[in-house]
Amino acid sequence: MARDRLTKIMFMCRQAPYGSVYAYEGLEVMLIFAAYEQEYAAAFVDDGVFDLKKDKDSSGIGMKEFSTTYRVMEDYGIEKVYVDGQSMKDRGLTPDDLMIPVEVVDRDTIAKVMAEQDVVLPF
Amino acid sequence: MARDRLTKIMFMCRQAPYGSVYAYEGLEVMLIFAAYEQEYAAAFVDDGVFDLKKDKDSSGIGMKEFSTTYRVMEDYGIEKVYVDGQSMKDRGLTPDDLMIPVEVVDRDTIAKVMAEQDVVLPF
Amino acid sequence: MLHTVNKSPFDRSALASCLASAQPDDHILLFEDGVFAAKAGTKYESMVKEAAGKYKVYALGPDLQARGIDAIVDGVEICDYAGFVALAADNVMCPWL
Amino acid sequence: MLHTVNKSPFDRSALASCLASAQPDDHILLFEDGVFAAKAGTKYESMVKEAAGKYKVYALGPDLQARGIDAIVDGVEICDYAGFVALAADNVMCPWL
Amino acid sequence: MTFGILILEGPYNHQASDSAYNFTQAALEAGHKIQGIFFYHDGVYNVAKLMEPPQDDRNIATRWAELAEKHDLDLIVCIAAGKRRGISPEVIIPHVRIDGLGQLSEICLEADRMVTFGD
Amino acid sequence: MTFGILILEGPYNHQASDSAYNFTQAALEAGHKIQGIFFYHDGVYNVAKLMEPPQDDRNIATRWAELAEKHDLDLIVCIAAGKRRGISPEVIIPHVRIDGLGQLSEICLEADRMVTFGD
Repeated sequence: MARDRLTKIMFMCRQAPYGSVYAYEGLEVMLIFAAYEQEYAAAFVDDGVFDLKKDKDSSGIGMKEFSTTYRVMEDYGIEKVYVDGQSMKDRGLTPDDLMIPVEVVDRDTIAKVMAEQDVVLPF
Repeated sequence: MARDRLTKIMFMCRQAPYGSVYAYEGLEVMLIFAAYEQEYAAAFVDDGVFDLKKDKDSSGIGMKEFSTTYRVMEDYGIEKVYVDGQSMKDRGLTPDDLMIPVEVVDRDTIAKVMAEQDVVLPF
Repeated sequence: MLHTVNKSPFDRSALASCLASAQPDDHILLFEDGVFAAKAGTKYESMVKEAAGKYKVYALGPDLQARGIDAIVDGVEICDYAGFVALAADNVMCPWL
Repeated sequence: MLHTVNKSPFDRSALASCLASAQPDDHILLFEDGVFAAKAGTKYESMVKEAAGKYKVYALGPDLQARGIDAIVDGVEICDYAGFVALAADNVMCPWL
Repeated sequence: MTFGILILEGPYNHQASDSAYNFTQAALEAGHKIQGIFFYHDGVYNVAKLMEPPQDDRNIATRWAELAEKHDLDLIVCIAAGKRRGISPEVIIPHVRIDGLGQLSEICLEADRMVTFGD
Repeated sequence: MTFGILILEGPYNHQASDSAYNFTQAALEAGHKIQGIFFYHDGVYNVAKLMEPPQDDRNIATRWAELAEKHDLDLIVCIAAGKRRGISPEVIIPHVRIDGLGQLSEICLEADRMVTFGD
């Protein structure tokens, strides 16, 4: 162990779903990691806020709909989920558009949480 | 043959070199295509203008320097090479910074040439 | 000419570069992550609305649905893959990758 | 914190997003296509110069050379891979991919 | 009408391969012909036969092979791009041939329209 | 100091693999330890043994295998990302193991610093 306390890991989700696999395989990382008891946070920033958009139906493009799995994040121990308010606003999204209740915060708040991390993983 | 005349093909180069392989493998396409007698044009737009930057030395990143090969484009029959002036200006480049003499034109000129093509291939 | 844009306007320059090159009455198809430009209420709404006045702008329905986008910018037309094929049959394609 | 940016500011939002998150005295390393932001005379010069006043901004020398960039924005420091390693040893990394 | 298809990205990582597949199907359904499908850049990974995605997901390589068999499509992997990336005859699906960029040139000349998918 | 390395893009198509290699070499030269190198997303393609780039170009897979042998590095390919893309035991270079994402978690916990390369 590199630390004599829990390791603080943040998942920084900046990519939209479907156009690339980053969001999907990033979610797989979050779920596996959660089996290890550490301190987790997730931040949805830039196009990553689209990951949490509700009412997606990917049947028409022949790809697996995976984003309902974001609903289990909290149960899996990813207790802190931050969503960037400016990214939401730029994209015309409100908390009602998202599939889970989230804490909408400003970039500075996310930056300050980021500054406390031991590891930041981008997806 | 789909056409009873030469096919007009434009290579649209929008990606910078090294960061991704598109410029390099795009150049391979241009050189092979040139062996077939058709009408070719190349346009360097957006970060593609960096492809033609002279005095590159990629030895420090362990990658092959390929961009001197752009010098043979004309000999290979890619007679029309357009470079977008606004893309150059945005990036602080002048024709003196480039390894070959080129026709610096505006986007509208490139668009009009594009409109005459049978095929536009992006790299 | 059929311009295709498959990149999010929030992350990439592809749509801006396409709009700088499009000629009156050209067709522009937004698909894959490009459909985010067609979403109503974004900071690019007025840009896309203006584009839809000058060009024929389409968004691929299956890609909108996959991303949960229902309200789209006025003037943008939704098409399906059959419509995409018809556009590609009628026009030379310029892909803004 | 060491922010790393490997994308061209002309094509991608990575640098802008990084700058929206960086805190005073954070380190920002431009490498791969990110080094285009360090080039002197571009339309982002004043933005990068301002950033270099608030944060410690570095550009990776081998990536600059590969791209033929010699003149760089005032205040940006050139480092090599050993310098990159030293920065990564001293700071937690946030990659803006 | 005859389409040529150029695929520049690999499977799963980007949507390009899915879009190309959906487009090709729709073109065939509309009665168009496919002159050839050329795989370049990371697109060469689309035909790797060892893919084993989760059971509830699409198998992109198998799907291309089945479409090729059903419609007698000409699927071509670029030899140079494939060699660089480890896509050689022993690891590719049936109904695919490995050939040079000259084949892409032929497709551009023979097809009425080129349609490109990538990143 | 101990570094963990995460590589998210494949060889040749993006510079990520080259940057990771150059970084790893510099870290070793500076006397640091490498806890492990984890290949995810298209990064799994980095270890495909059949790569045959032109003779005047680098062989990215071979280069990783040689560095691993010389410094006894732990190279790990994600099993899920690899399966999806056709990277299985029979097509990988020596000195690489295929294992689960739990290994990436272990690296994050054991290493002092994580360094990520991708697109």
